[in-house]
Amino acid sequence: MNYLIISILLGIIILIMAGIAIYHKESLVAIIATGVVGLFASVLYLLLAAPDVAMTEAAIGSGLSTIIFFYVLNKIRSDKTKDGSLKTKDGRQKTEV
Amino acid sequence: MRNSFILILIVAFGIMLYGLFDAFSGNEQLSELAKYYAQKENIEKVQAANLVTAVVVTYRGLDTLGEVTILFLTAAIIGFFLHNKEEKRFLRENSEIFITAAKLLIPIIILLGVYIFINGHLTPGGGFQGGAVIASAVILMILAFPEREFNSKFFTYLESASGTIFVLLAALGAIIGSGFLDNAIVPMGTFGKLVSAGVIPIIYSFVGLKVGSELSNILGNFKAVQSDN
Amino acid sequence: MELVGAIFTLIGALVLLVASIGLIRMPDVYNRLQVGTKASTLGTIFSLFGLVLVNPGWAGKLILLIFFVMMTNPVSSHVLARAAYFIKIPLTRRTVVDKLKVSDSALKVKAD
Amino acid sequence: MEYVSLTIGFLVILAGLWAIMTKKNIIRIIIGFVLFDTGIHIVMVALAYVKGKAAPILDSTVSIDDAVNSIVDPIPQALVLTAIVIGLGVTALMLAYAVKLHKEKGNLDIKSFKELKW
Repeated sequence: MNYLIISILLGIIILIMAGIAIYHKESLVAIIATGVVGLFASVLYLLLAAPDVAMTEAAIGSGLSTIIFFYVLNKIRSDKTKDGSLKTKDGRQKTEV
Repeated sequence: MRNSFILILIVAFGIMLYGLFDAFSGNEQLSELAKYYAQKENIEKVQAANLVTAVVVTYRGLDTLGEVTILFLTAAIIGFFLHNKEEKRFLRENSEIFITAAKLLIPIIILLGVYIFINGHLTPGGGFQGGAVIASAVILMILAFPEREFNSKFFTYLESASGTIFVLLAALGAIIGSGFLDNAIVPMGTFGKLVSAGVIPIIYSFVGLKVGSELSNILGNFKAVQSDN
Repeated sequence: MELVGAIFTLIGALVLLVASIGLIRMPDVYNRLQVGTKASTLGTIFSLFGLVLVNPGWAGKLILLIFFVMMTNPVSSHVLARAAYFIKIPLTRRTVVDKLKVSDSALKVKAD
Repeated sequence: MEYVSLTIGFLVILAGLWAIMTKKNIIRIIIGFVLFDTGIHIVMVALAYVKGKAAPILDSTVSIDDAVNSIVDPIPQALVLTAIVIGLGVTALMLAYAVKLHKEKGNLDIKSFKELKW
Protein backbone atom coordinates (compact mmCIF):
# COMPACT_ATOMS: atom_id res chain seq x y z
CA MET A 1 0.00 0.00 0.00
CA ASN A 2 2.86 2.36 0.88
CA TYR A 3 4.60 1.48 -2.35
CA LEU A 4 1.44 2.32 -4.28
CA ILE A 5 1.34 5.86 -2.89
CA ILE A 6 5.05 6.37 -3.49
CA SER A 7 4.78 5.16 -7.07
CA ILE A 8 1.83 7.48 -7.76
CA LEU A 9 3.84 10.44 -6.43
CA LEU A 10 6.84 9.42 -8.52
CA GLY A 11 4.61 9.17 -11.56
CA ILE A 12 3.26 12.68 -11.04
CA ILE A 13 6.80 14.06 -10.74
CA ILE A 14 7.95 12.18 -13.84
CA LEU A 15 5.05 13.44 -15.94
CA ILE A 16 5.48 17.05 -14.80
CA MET A 17 9.19 16.87 -15.58
CA ALA A 18 8.46 15.39 -19.01
CA GLY A 19 6.13 18.32 -19.68
CA ILE A 20 8.83 20.79 -18.65
CA ALA A 21 11.37 18.97 -20.83
CA ILE A 22 9.11 19.39 -23.85
CA TYR A 23 7.67 22.85 -23.34
CA HIS A 24 10.15 25.02 -21.42
CA LYS A 25 11.70 27.84 -23.41
CA GLU A 26 15.24 27.41 -22.10
CA SER A 27 17.07 24.39 -23.47
CA LEU A 28 19.15 24.28 -20.28
CA VAL A 29 16.08 23.75 -18.10
CA ALA A 30 14.71 21.19 -20.53
CA ILE A 31 17.91 19.15 -20.33
CA ILE A 32 17.94 19.26 -16.53
CA ALA A 33 14.30 18.13 -16.54
CA THR A 34 15.24 15.17 -18.75
CA GLY A 35 17.89 14.21 -16.22
CA VAL A 36 15.33 14.41 -13.42
CA VAL A 37 13.02 12.09 -15.37
CA GLY A 38 15.85 9.54 -15.49
CA LEU A 39 16.59 9.96 -11.78
CA PHE A 40 13.03 9.36 -10.64
CA ALA A 41 12.62 6.52 -13.12
CA SER A 42 15.54 4.84 -11.37
CA VAL A 43 13.71 5.11 -8.02
CA LEU A 44 10.69 3.54 -9.72
CA TYR A 45 12.85 0.65 -10.92
CA LEU A 46 14.00 0.13 -7.37
CA LEU A 47 10.38 -0.18 -6.24
CA LEU A 48 9.75 -2.65 -9.05
CA ALA A 49 12.48 -4.96 -7.62
CA ALA A 50 15.11 -4.26 -10.28
CA PRO A 51 18.23 -2.94 -8.51
CA ASP A 52 20.53 -3.66 -11.45
CA VAL A 53 18.47 -1.54 -13.82
CA ALA A 54 18.16 1.17 -11.17
CA MET A 55 21.93 1.43 -10.83
CA THR A 56 22.43 1.66 -14.58
CA GLU A 57 19.75 4.27 -15.05
CA ALA A 58 21.00 6.40 -12.15
CA ALA A 59 24.52 6.44 -13.54
CA ILE A 60 23.68 6.82 -17.21
CA GLY A 61 20.26 8.40 -17.54
CA SER A 62 20.79 11.17 -15.06
CA GLY A 63 24.57 11.53 -15.15
CA LEU A 64 26.34 10.85 -18.39
CA SER A 65 23.64 11.72 -20.90
CA THR A 66 23.00 15.08 -19.18
CA ILE A 67 26.68 15.92 -19.41
CA ILE A 68 26.85 15.00 -23.09
CA PHE A 69 23.82 17.24 -23.75
CA PHE A 70 25.57 20.07 -21.91
CA TYR A 71 28.73 19.70 -23.98
CA VAL A 72 26.71 19.92 -27.17
CA LEU A 73 24.72 22.91 -25.93
CA ASN A 74 27.92 24.71 -24.98
CA LYS A 75 29.41 24.02 -28.41
CA ILE A 76 26.32 25.29 -30.23
CA ARG A 77 26.02 28.43 -28.13
CA SER A 78 29.70 29.33 -28.41
CA ASP A 79 29.53 28.90 -32.18
CA LYS A 80 26.69 31.33 -32.30
CA THR A 81 28.10 34.06 -30.09
CA LYS A 82 31.68 34.01 -31.27
CA ASP A 83 31.43 36.98 -33.59
CA GLY A 84 27.68 37.45 -33.65
CA SER A 85 27.40 36.76 -37.35
CA LEU A 86 27.79 33.12 -38.18
CA LYS A 87 27.26 32.79 -41.90
CA THR A 88 24.63 30.37 -43.04
CA LYS A 89 24.76 29.09 -46.56
CA ASP A 90 21.31 30.19 -47.64
CA GLY A 91 21.36 33.41 -45.66
CA ARG A 92 18.46 32.59 -43.42
CA GLN A 93 18.01 34.28 -40.10
CA LYS A 94 19.16 32.11 -37.23
CA THR A 95 16.52 30.87 -34.86
CA GLU A 96 16.90 30.75 -31.14
CA VAL A 97 18.35 27.54 -29.75
CA MET B 1 -3.69 21.97 -38.85
CA ARG B 2 -0.55 19.88 -38.90
CA ASN B 3 -0.54 19.60 -35.13
CA SER B 4 -4.14 18.38 -35.06
CA PHE B 5 -3.25 15.61 -37.51
CA ILE B 6 -0.36 14.59 -35.24
CA LEU B 7 -2.69 14.76 -32.26
CA ILE B 8 -5.04 12.30 -33.94
CA LEU B 9 -2.07 10.03 -34.61
CA ILE B 10 -0.94 10.21 -30.99
CA VAL B 11 -4.47 9.48 -29.76
CA ALA B 12 -4.66 6.46 -32.03
CA PHE B 13 -1.33 5.27 -30.67
CA GLY B 14 -2.63 5.84 -27.15
CA ILE B 15 -5.72 3.74 -27.85
CA MET B 16 -3.46 0.97 -29.10
CA LEU B 17 -1.39 1.18 -25.92
CA TYR B 18 -4.58 1.18 -23.86
CA GLY B 19 -5.45 -2.12 -25.46
CA LEU B 20 -2.14 -3.51 -24.22
CA PHE B 21 -2.80 -2.06 -20.78
CA ASP B 22 -6.26 -3.62 -20.67
CA ALA B 23 -4.96 -7.05 -21.63
CA PHE B 24 -2.34 -6.99 -18.89
CA SER B 25 -3.60 -8.55 -15.70
CA GLY B 26 -0.63 -8.69 -13.35
CA ASN B 27 1.80 -11.57 -13.12
CA GLU B 28 1.08 -14.15 -10.43
CA GLN B 29 4.04 -16.35 -11.25
CA LEU B 30 7.07 -16.48 -13.47
CA SER B 31 6.99 -17.22 -17.17
CA GLU B 32 8.12 -20.64 -18.35
CA LEU B 33 11.55 -19.49 -19.50
CA ALA B 34 12.22 -17.67 -16.24
CA LYS B 35 11.14 -20.79 -14.33
CA TYR B 36 13.72 -22.74 -16.25
CA TYR B 37 16.41 -20.21 -15.35
CA ALA B 38 15.37 -20.19 -11.68
CA GLN B 39 15.36 -23.94 -11.19
CA LYS B 40 17.68 -25.23 -8.52
CA GLU B 41 19.79 -27.47 -10.75
CA ASN B 42 20.27 -24.74 -13.33
CA ILE B 43 21.29 -22.22 -10.69
CA GLU B 44 23.75 -24.72 -9.31
CA LYS B 45 25.11 -25.38 -12.76
CA VAL B 46 25.78 -21.71 -13.50
CA GLN B 47 26.48 -20.72 -9.87
CA ALA B 48 25.76 -17.00 -10.21
CA ALA B 49 23.79 -15.63 -7.27
CA ASN B 50 22.64 -12.66 -9.32
CA LEU B 51 20.30 -14.15 -11.89
CA VAL B 52 20.36 -11.03 -14.07
CA THR B 53 24.12 -11.51 -14.44
CA ALA B 54 23.58 -15.16 -15.30
CA VAL B 55 21.12 -14.19 -18.04
CA VAL B 56 23.31 -11.40 -19.39
CA VAL B 57 26.59 -13.29 -19.49
CA THR B 58 25.75 -16.92 -20.16
CA TYR B 59 22.22 -17.60 -21.38
CA ARG B 60 22.06 -14.49 -23.52
CA GLY B 61 25.76 -13.80 -23.79
CA LEU B 62 25.52 -13.49 -27.54
CA ASP B 63 23.18 -10.50 -27.04
CA THR B 64 25.81 -8.89 -24.85
CA LEU B 65 28.43 -9.44 -27.52
CA GLY B 66 26.21 -7.72 -30.08
CA GLU B 67 25.46 -4.91 -27.66
CA VAL B 68 29.14 -4.27 -27.03
CA THR B 69 29.69 -4.28 -30.78
CA ILE B 70 26.99 -1.64 -31.27
CA LEU B 71 28.56 0.50 -28.57
CA PHE B 72 31.94 0.15 -30.26
CA LEU B 73 30.40 1.20 -33.57
CA THR B 74 28.78 4.30 -32.11
CA ALA B 75 32.02 5.26 -30.38
CA ALA B 76 33.94 4.79 -33.63
CA ILE B 77 31.45 6.86 -35.65
CA ILE B 78 31.47 9.65 -33.08
CA GLY B 79 35.26 9.65 -33.13
CA PHE B 80 35.17 9.84 -36.93
CA PHE B 81 32.70 12.73 -36.92
CA LEU B 82 34.09 14.88 -34.17
CA HIS B 83 37.74 14.31 -34.79
CA ASN B 84 39.55 17.61 -34.86
CA LYS B 85 42.51 19.24 -33.24
CA GLU B 86 41.79 20.59 -29.82
CA GLU B 87 41.67 24.36 -30.02
CA LYS B 88 43.54 26.56 -27.65
CA ARG B 89 41.13 27.58 -24.95
CA PHE B 90 41.30 30.20 -22.26
CA LEU B 91 40.07 28.70 -19.07
CA ARG B 92 39.45 30.05 -15.66
CA GLU B 93 41.55 28.37 -13.03
CA ASN B 94 39.71 25.81 -10.96
CA SER B 95 39.62 26.50 -7.28
CA GLU B 96 42.04 24.80 -4.93
CA ILE B 97 39.29 23.01 -3.05
CA PHE B 98 37.87 21.40 -6.16
CA ILE B 99 41.25 20.22 -7.44
CA THR B 100 42.21 18.69 -4.10
CA ALA B 101 38.85 16.96 -3.74
CA ALA B 102 39.04 15.65 -7.30
CA LYS B 103 42.53 14.24 -6.68
CA LEU B 104 41.19 12.48 -3.61
CA LEU B 105 37.95 11.27 -5.15
CA ILE B 106 38.97 10.02 -8.61
CA PRO B 107 40.84 6.92 -7.36
CA ILE B 108 38.03 6.11 -4.94
CA ILE B 109 35.40 6.33 -7.69
CA ILE B 110 37.46 4.15 -10.02
CA LEU B 111 37.89 1.66 -7.16
CA LEU B 112 34.11 1.68 -6.65
CA GLY B 113 33.59 0.91 -10.34
CA VAL B 114 36.05 -1.98 -10.18
CA TYR B 115 34.33 -3.30 -7.04
CA ILE B 116 30.96 -3.13 -8.76
CA PHE B 117 31.99 -5.18 -11.76
CA ILE B 118 34.10 -7.71 -9.89
CA ASN B 119 31.17 -8.47 -7.57
CA GLY B 120 28.70 -8.54 -10.43
CA HIS B 121 27.74 -12.18 -9.92
CA LEU B 122 26.99 -11.81 -6.20
CA THR B 123 25.44 -8.39 -5.61
CA PRO B 124 23.51 -5.94 -7.79
CA GLY B 125 25.86 -4.52 -10.35
CA GLY B 126 28.06 -5.73 -13.12
CA GLY B 127 30.00 -4.66 -16.12
CA PHE B 128 27.65 -2.05 -17.50
CA GLN B 129 27.14 -0.30 -14.17
CA GLY B 130 30.83 -0.43 -13.31
CA GLY B 131 31.70 0.95 -16.73
CA ALA B 132 29.31 3.85 -16.25
CA VAL B 133 30.84 4.63 -12.85
CA ILE B 134 34.35 4.59 -14.34
CA ALA B 135 33.18 6.93 -17.08
CA SER B 136 31.83 9.33 -14.46
CA ALA B 137 35.27 9.32 -12.81
CA VAL B 138 36.72 10.23 -16.19
CA ILE B 139 34.22 13.11 -16.42
CA LEU B 140 35.40 14.38 -13.05
CA MET B 141 38.96 14.19 -14.31
CA ILE B 142 38.08 16.14 -17.47
CA LEU B 143 36.30 18.82 -15.47
CA ALA B 144 38.99 19.19 -12.84
CA PHE B 145 42.01 19.25 -15.13
CA PRO B 146 40.75 20.68 -18.42
CA GLU B 147 44.19 21.78 -19.61
CA ARG B 148 45.55 18.26 -19.70
CA GLU B 149 45.21 16.50 -22.98
CA PHE B 150 42.72 13.66 -23.02
CA ASN B 151 44.58 10.41 -23.58
CA SER B 152 42.29 8.70 -26.04
CA LYS B 153 44.92 6.30 -27.29
CA PHE B 154 45.15 4.52 -23.95
CA PHE B 155 41.40 4.02 -23.83
CA THR B 156 41.37 2.76 -27.41
CA TYR B 157 43.98 0.12 -26.65
CA LEU B 158 42.25 -0.89 -23.41
CA GLU B 159 38.96 -1.25 -25.22
CA SER B 160 40.37 -3.32 -28.09
CA ALA B 161 42.27 -5.60 -25.71
CA SER B 162 39.28 -6.29 -23.48
CA GLY B 163 36.99 -6.90 -26.45
CA THR B 164 39.47 -9.40 -27.87
CA ILE B 165 39.81 -11.20 -24.54
CA PHE B 166 36.01 -11.38 -24.25
CA VAL B 167 35.68 -13.06 -27.64
CA LEU B 168 38.64 -15.38 -26.94
CA LEU B 169 37.18 -16.54 -23.62
CA ALA B 170 33.83 -17.12 -25.26
CA ALA B 171 35.43 -19.13 -28.07
CA LEU B 172 37.48 -21.11 -25.55
CA GLY B 173 34.17 -22.32 -24.13
CA ALA B 174 33.30 -23.69 -27.55
CA ILE B 175 36.66 -25.45 -27.85
CA ILE B 176 37.17 -27.12 -24.48
CA GLY B 177 33.73 -26.69 -22.92
CA SER B 178 30.31 -27.61 -24.14
CA GLY B 179 29.53 -24.54 -26.23
CA PHE B 180 30.10 -20.88 -26.99
CA LEU B 181 30.22 -18.85 -23.75
CA ASP B 182 30.22 -21.97 -21.56
CA ASN B 183 31.30 -20.85 -18.10
CA ALA B 184 32.67 -24.16 -16.81
CA ILE B 185 36.10 -23.90 -18.40
CA VAL B 186 37.77 -22.77 -15.15
CA PRO B 187 37.23 -24.28 -11.66
CA MET B 188 33.80 -23.33 -10.35
CA GLY B 189 34.52 -22.61 -6.68
CA THR B 190 31.80 -22.52 -4.05
CA PHE B 191 28.45 -20.85 -4.46
CA GLY B 192 28.23 -17.36 -2.98
CA LYS B 193 31.96 -16.68 -2.73
CA LEU B 194 33.92 -14.16 -4.77
CA VAL B 195 35.75 -16.88 -6.70
CA SER B 196 32.83 -18.78 -8.09
CA ALA B 197 30.63 -19.05 -11.15
CA GLY B 198 33.52 -20.04 -13.37
CA VAL B 199 34.33 -17.56 -16.09
CA ILE B 200 31.40 -15.15 -15.42
CA PRO B 201 33.26 -12.59 -13.24
CA ILE B 202 36.23 -12.59 -15.64
CA ILE B 203 34.06 -11.93 -18.68
CA TYR B 204 31.99 -9.33 -16.86
CA SER B 205 35.14 -7.51 -15.72
CA PHE B 206 36.33 -7.23 -19.29
CA VAL B 207 32.88 -6.07 -20.37
CA GLY B 208 33.12 -3.41 -17.66
CA LEU B 209 36.54 -2.24 -18.84
CA LYS B 210 35.32 -2.16 -22.42
CA VAL B 211 32.15 -0.21 -21.67
CA GLY B 212 34.01 2.20 -19.41
CA SER B 213 36.69 2.96 -21.97
CA GLU B 214 34.15 3.33 -24.78
CA LEU B 215 32.04 5.81 -22.81
CA SER B 216 35.22 7.67 -21.81
CA ASN B 217 36.24 7.89 -25.44
CA ILE B 218 32.84 9.31 -26.40
CA LEU B 219 33.14 11.91 -23.65
CA GLY B 220 36.68 12.77 -24.70
CA ASN B 221 35.53 13.33 -28.26
CA PHE B 222 32.77 15.64 -27.11
CA LYS B 223 35.29 17.49 -24.95
CA ALA B 224 37.74 17.97 -27.80
CA VAL B 225 35.10 19.72 -29.88
CA GLN B 226 34.62 22.50 -27.33
CA SER B 227 35.95 25.89 -28.27
CA ASP B 228 36.59 29.17 -26.59
CA ASN B 229 33.63 31.21 -25.47
CA MET C 1 19.35 0.94 21.10
CA GLU C 2 16.67 0.96 18.46
CA LEU C 3 14.93 3.84 20.19
CA VAL C 4 18.10 5.93 20.16
CA GLY C 5 18.61 5.17 16.50
CA ALA C 6 15.03 6.15 15.72
CA ILE C 7 15.49 9.45 17.57
CA PHE C 8 18.65 10.17 15.56
CA THR C 9 16.85 9.43 12.32
CA LEU C 10 14.01 11.70 13.39
CA ILE C 11 16.45 14.54 14.10
CA GLY C 12 17.97 14.02 10.68
CA ALA C 13 14.53 14.20 9.05
CA LEU C 14 13.76 17.42 10.91
CA VAL C 15 17.01 18.99 9.74
CA LEU C 16 16.16 18.00 6.17
CA LEU C 17 12.74 19.61 6.63
CA VAL C 18 14.41 22.83 7.79
CA ALA C 19 16.65 22.68 4.71
CA SER C 20 13.69 22.39 2.38
CA ILE C 21 11.91 25.31 4.08
CA GLY C 22 15.09 27.35 3.72
CA LEU C 23 15.22 26.61 0.00
CA ILE C 24 11.92 28.43 -0.39
CA ARG C 25 12.65 31.27 2.02
CA MET C 26 16.10 32.37 0.97
CA PRO C 27 16.44 35.33 -1.41
CA ASP C 28 19.13 34.34 -3.95
CA VAL C 29 21.10 31.46 -5.41
CA TYR C 30 24.02 31.57 -3.01
CA ASN C 31 21.93 31.55 0.14
CA ARG C 32 19.86 28.71 -1.23
CA LEU C 33 22.96 26.72 -2.04
CA GLN C 34 24.33 27.28 1.41
CA VAL C 35 21.13 26.18 3.12
CA GLY C 36 20.72 23.21 0.82
CA THR C 37 24.25 21.97 1.37
CA LYS C 38 24.86 22.58 5.03
CA ALA C 39 21.55 21.43 6.39
CA SER C 40 21.10 18.51 4.04
CA THR C 41 24.60 17.20 4.73
CA LEU C 42 23.93 17.31 8.45
CA GLY C 43 20.51 15.72 8.03
CA THR C 44 21.84 12.89 5.88
CA ILE C 45 24.65 12.21 8.37
CA PHE C 46 22.16 12.09 11.26
CA SER C 47 19.86 9.72 9.39
CA LEU C 48 22.67 7.37 8.41
CA PHE C 49 24.06 7.41 11.94
CA GLY C 50 20.64 6.47 13.25
CA LEU C 51 20.63 3.55 10.83
CA VAL C 52 24.03 2.46 12.18
CA LEU C 53 22.54 2.30 15.67
CA VAL C 54 19.45 0.41 14.52
CA ASN C 55 21.32 -2.15 12.46
CA PRO C 56 24.96 -2.50 13.58
CA GLY C 57 25.66 -5.10 10.90
CA TRP C 58 25.70 -2.44 8.19
CA ALA C 59 28.05 -0.14 10.09
CA GLY C 60 31.01 -0.36 7.71
CA LYS C 61 29.06 0.43 4.57
CA LEU C 62 27.09 3.21 6.25
CA ILE C 63 30.21 4.90 7.60
CA LEU C 64 31.67 4.73 4.10
CA LEU C 65 28.49 6.40 2.84
CA ILE C 66 28.82 9.16 5.44
CA PHE C 67 32.39 9.70 4.27
CA PHE C 68 31.25 9.98 0.66
CA VAL C 69 28.49 12.46 1.51
CA MET C 70 30.90 14.57 3.54
CA MET C 71 33.40 14.57 0.69
CA THR C 72 31.19 15.26 -2.29
CA ASN C 73 28.32 17.43 -1.12
CA PRO C 74 30.22 20.56 0.02
CA VAL C 75 32.68 20.40 -2.86
CA SER C 76 29.96 20.17 -5.50
CA SER C 77 28.02 23.07 -4.08
CA HIS C 78 31.23 25.09 -3.79
CA VAL C 79 31.89 24.55 -7.49
CA LEU C 80 28.29 25.41 -8.34
CA ALA C 81 28.40 28.65 -6.37
CA ARG C 82 31.69 29.63 -7.97
CA ALA C 83 30.35 29.00 -11.46
CA ALA C 84 27.22 30.97 -10.64
CA TYR C 85 29.34 33.88 -9.46
CA PHE C 86 31.48 33.92 -12.58
CA ILE C 87 28.54 33.95 -14.98
CA LYS C 88 27.39 37.02 -13.04
CA ILE C 89 24.21 35.84 -11.41
CA PRO C 90 23.36 38.81 -9.20
CA LEU C 91 23.67 38.69 -5.44
CA THR C 92 20.72 39.72 -3.37
CA ARG C 93 20.46 43.42 -2.64
CA ARG C 94 20.90 42.85 1.08
CA THR C 95 24.41 41.50 0.60
CA VAL C 96 26.87 43.03 3.07
CA VAL C 97 30.27 41.81 1.94
CA ASP C 98 31.54 40.28 -1.30
CA LYS C 99 34.97 38.85 -0.62
CA LEU C 100 35.44 37.16 -3.96
CA LYS C 101 35.25 40.57 -5.66
CA VAL C 102 37.98 41.98 -3.45
CA SER C 103 40.38 39.17 -4.12
CA ASP C 104 40.60 39.63 -7.86
CA SER C 105 43.27 36.97 -8.17
CA ALA C 106 40.42 34.48 -8.36
CA LEU C 107 38.97 36.34 -11.31
CA LYS C 108 42.12 36.09 -13.36
CA VAL C 109 41.74 34.15 -16.56
CA LYS C 110 44.59 31.80 -17.09
CA ALA C 111 46.03 31.44 -20.55
CA ASP C 112 46.64 27.85 -21.44
CA MET D 1 1.87 -0.82 -8.36
CA GLU D 2 2.72 -2.42 -11.69
CA TYR D 3 -0.45 -0.89 -13.17
CA VAL D 4 0.65 2.57 -12.06
CA SER D 5 4.11 2.02 -13.52
CA LEU D 6 2.64 0.75 -16.77
CA THR D 7 0.47 3.85 -17.04
CA ILE D 8 3.42 6.13 -16.35
CA GLY D 9 5.48 4.34 -18.96
CA PHE D 10 2.78 4.62 -21.62
CA LEU D 11 2.22 8.31 -20.90
CA VAL D 12 5.95 9.05 -21.09
CA ILE D 13 6.10 7.17 -24.41
CA LEU D 14 3.26 9.31 -25.78
CA ALA D 15 4.91 12.51 -24.52
CA GLY D 16 8.17 11.57 -26.20
CA LEU D 17 6.39 10.75 -29.45
CA TRP D 18 4.58 14.09 -29.33
CA ALA D 19 7.88 15.91 -28.83
CA ILE D 20 9.50 14.02 -31.72
CA MET D 21 6.69 14.85 -34.11
CA THR D 22 5.88 18.46 -33.28
CA LYS D 23 9.10 20.13 -32.18
CA LYS D 24 11.22 22.06 -34.68
CA ASN D 25 14.53 22.21 -32.84
CA ILE D 26 16.76 19.17 -33.21
CA ILE D 27 17.88 19.25 -29.57
CA ARG D 28 14.23 19.04 -28.54
CA ILE D 29 13.69 16.12 -30.88
CA ILE D 30 16.59 14.30 -29.25
CA ILE D 31 15.10 15.04 -25.82
CA GLY D 32 11.86 13.51 -27.07
CA PHE D 33 13.78 10.43 -28.13
CA VAL D 34 15.33 10.12 -24.66
CA LEU D 35 11.87 10.37 -23.06
CA PHE D 36 10.55 7.69 -25.44
CA ASP D 37 13.46 5.45 -24.44
CA THR D 38 12.83 5.92 -20.71
CA GLY D 39 9.13 5.16 -21.16
CA ILE D 40 9.83 1.89 -22.94
CA HIS D 41 12.24 0.86 -20.18
CA ILE D 42 9.66 1.57 -17.50
CA VAL D 43 7.07 -0.50 -19.37
CA MET D 44 9.43 -3.46 -19.75
CA VAL D 45 10.47 -3.46 -16.09
CA ALA D 46 6.82 -3.16 -15.02
CA LEU D 47 5.93 -6.18 -17.17
CA ALA D 48 8.62 -8.19 -15.37
CA TYR D 49 7.18 -7.48 -11.92
CA VAL D 50 5.53 -10.35 -10.05
CA LYS D 51 3.31 -9.44 -7.12
CA GLY D 52 5.13 -9.31 -3.80
CA LYS D 53 8.30 -11.02 -4.96
CA ALA D 54 11.91 -9.99 -4.32
CA ALA D 55 14.68 -8.99 -6.67
CA PRO D 56 16.34 -11.85 -8.62
CA ILE D 57 19.41 -12.00 -6.41
CA LEU D 58 19.94 -15.00 -4.18
CA ASP D 59 21.23 -14.26 -0.72
CA SER D 60 20.33 -15.07 2.87
CA THR D 61 16.69 -14.03 2.44
CA VAL D 62 16.06 -15.67 -0.94
CA SER D 63 17.11 -19.30 -0.70
CA ILE D 64 18.25 -21.35 -3.64
CA ASP D 65 15.66 -24.07 -3.09
CA ASP D 66 12.67 -21.79 -3.32
CA ALA D 67 13.95 -19.39 -5.95
CA VAL D 68 11.17 -20.16 -8.41
CA ASN D 69 8.52 -18.95 -6.00
CA SER D 70 10.25 -15.91 -4.58
CA ILE D 71 11.83 -13.80 -7.36
CA VAL D 72 10.66 -11.57 -10.16
CA ASP D 73 11.36 -12.24 -13.83
CA PRO D 74 15.08 -11.61 -14.59
CA ILE D 75 14.94 -11.70 -18.40
CA PRO D 76 13.32 -8.32 -19.19
CA GLN D 77 15.61 -6.73 -16.61
CA ALA D 78 18.64 -8.09 -18.43
CA LEU D 79 17.29 -6.77 -21.73
CA VAL D 80 16.64 -3.32 -20.26
CA LEU D 81 20.15 -3.30 -18.77
CA THR D 82 21.71 -3.50 -22.21
CA ALA D 83 19.07 -1.25 -23.77
CA ILE D 84 19.94 1.64 -21.46
CA VAL D 85 23.61 1.52 -22.43
CA ILE D 86 22.74 1.31 -26.12
CA GLY D 87 20.36 4.25 -25.60
CA LEU D 88 23.25 6.36 -24.32
CA GLY D 89 25.34 5.40 -27.35
CA VAL D 90 22.57 6.27 -29.79
CA THR D 91 21.85 9.57 -28.03
CA ALA D 92 25.53 10.53 -28.20
CA LEU D 93 25.59 9.62 -31.90
CA MET D 94 22.54 11.80 -32.61
CA LEU D 95 24.11 14.67 -30.72
CA ALA D 96 27.30 14.32 -32.75
CA TYR D 97 25.20 14.59 -35.91
CA ALA D 98 23.51 17.64 -34.42
CA VAL D 99 26.90 19.32 -33.90
CA LYS D 100 27.82 18.56 -37.50
CA LEU D 101 24.52 19.91 -38.83
CA HIS D 102 24.91 23.06 -36.78
CA LYS D 103 28.35 23.61 -38.22
CA GLU D 104 26.89 23.29 -41.71
CA LYS D 105 23.85 25.57 -41.44
CA GLY D 106 24.35 27.72 -38.39
CA ASN D 107 21.05 26.76 -36.83
CA LEU D 108 19.23 23.68 -35.70
CA ASP D 109 15.78 24.35 -37.11
CA ILE D 110 14.51 21.21 -38.78
CA LYS D 111 12.88 23.31 -41.50
CA SER D 112 16.17 24.60 -42.83
CA PHE D 113 17.40 21.16 -43.82
CA LYS D 114 15.58 20.62 -47.06
CA GLU D 115 18.21 19.12 -49.31
CA LEU D 116 16.47 15.78 -49.32
CA LYS D 117 12.97 17.22 -49.57
CA TRP D 118 11.05 16.73 -52.78
